[in-house]
Amino acid sequence: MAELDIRLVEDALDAAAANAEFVAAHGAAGAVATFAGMVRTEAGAVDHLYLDWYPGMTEASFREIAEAAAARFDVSALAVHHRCGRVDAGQAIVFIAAASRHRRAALQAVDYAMDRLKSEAALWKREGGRDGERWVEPRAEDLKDLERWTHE
Amino acid sequence: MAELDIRLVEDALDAAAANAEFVAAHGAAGAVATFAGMVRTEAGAVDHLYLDWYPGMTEASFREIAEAAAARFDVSALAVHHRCGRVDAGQAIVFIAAASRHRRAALQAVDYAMDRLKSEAALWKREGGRDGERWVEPRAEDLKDLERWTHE
Amino acid sequence: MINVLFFGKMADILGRRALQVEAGDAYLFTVRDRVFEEALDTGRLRVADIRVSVNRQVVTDDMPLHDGDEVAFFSVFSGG
Amino acid sequence: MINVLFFGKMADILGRRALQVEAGDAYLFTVRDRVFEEALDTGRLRVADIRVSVNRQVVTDDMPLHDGDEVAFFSVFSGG
Repeated sequence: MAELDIRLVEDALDAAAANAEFVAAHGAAGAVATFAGMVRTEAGAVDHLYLDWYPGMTEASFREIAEAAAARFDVSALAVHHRCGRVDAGQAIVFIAAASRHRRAALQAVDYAMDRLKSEAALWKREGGRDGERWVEPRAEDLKDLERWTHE
Repeated sequence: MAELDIRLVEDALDAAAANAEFVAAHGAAGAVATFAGMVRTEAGAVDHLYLDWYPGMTEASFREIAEAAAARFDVSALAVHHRCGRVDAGQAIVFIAAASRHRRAALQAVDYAMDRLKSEAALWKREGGRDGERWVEPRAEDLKDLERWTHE
Repeated sequence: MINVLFFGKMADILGRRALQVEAGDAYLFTVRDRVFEEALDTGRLRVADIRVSVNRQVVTDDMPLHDGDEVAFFSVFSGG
Repeated sequence: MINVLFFGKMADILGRRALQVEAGDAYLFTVRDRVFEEALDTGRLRVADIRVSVNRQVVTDDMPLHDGDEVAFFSVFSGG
């Protein structure tokens, strides 16, 4: 059974600290892959996000995705840390990590979990900036990324 | 042009510190994927590795792989840190990181760079432990992983 | 009472995050019709955009509701 | 002089990491033949396992060598 570390984070998410903690706890497996997603700071209309969430259901959706990733790939530990609430430019939104004996299993588990989180995590994203606020829906590209996993 | 950070590391490689440095420098791109490979600490015959290297040529092989990854995927920064010399159980051997606007580009650049490092980095790996010392060659699986990229 | 919750764009459009409905002999689709009517009137959502959960499970079929049930309405998820 | 280097298993098998060869009118394949003979005699390597570089570029064809050139012999790479 893979060890799962699921966190819905209401304050700042420190991706580097989460990585250090994960490597210390699970690095002995041999291979650790991670992904961190940040709000881009490039000049643009968007300077923050707001992630609405459904307490209880949101965490359950993270757990379901993490369990599916762990069942599908040979990983010994998997972490999913995801922000909710307001996230400003430069701040981390999501941190995923997977540990395995095998490098490809670790990388694939992270890839798979990210694709599913994009479209299937119980979160609702609103972008805000100089042009006001706008609710975001998964892009066609996100749905195509997700579809990859049903063809394997 | 992607920013490349290539390091051949003769003393300890701190994967968590390398990650923190990379996220601080390049996280603003939006997506950061990383991979860290460690000598496994599970009970077994192997308790250390020795990586022989060819000064100058080894770094050049890392750079060639990093440049190819950056040319192939839309990444803004790529780091390849690799140990040489003796590496004990639990210590990090390799750290790869890629930053991009796009999560899949970052993940794929790391995946690609790892596959090529396994078979094409100018390093020679010897495993050591209770059964003595043994030179390791790329496994059929490593060559198959590498082949994936020629079919895309 | 049945607790009805709204998330994301749905909460924005309705201008509230919750309401309460008498349990009585309510069915999910009775509550849904009432909420849809209000939401669709705004012209900012289509039926196809609205998802429904009962007690935190996404559902598509009608079902009887009971005192203490939690029903939620929301637009499609968008995380990561 | 031509500097000849050995890495990995090759250095182990030959029991040394370097030797020097008179430049004279040496060709790569002259040096290679001499090294191969010694290495293959040990029975621990096959010709197919041995790679050669000149001035840090892997090469497969013969070429003339010049004073100061660096030739290296090694088994297949295995990193990561």
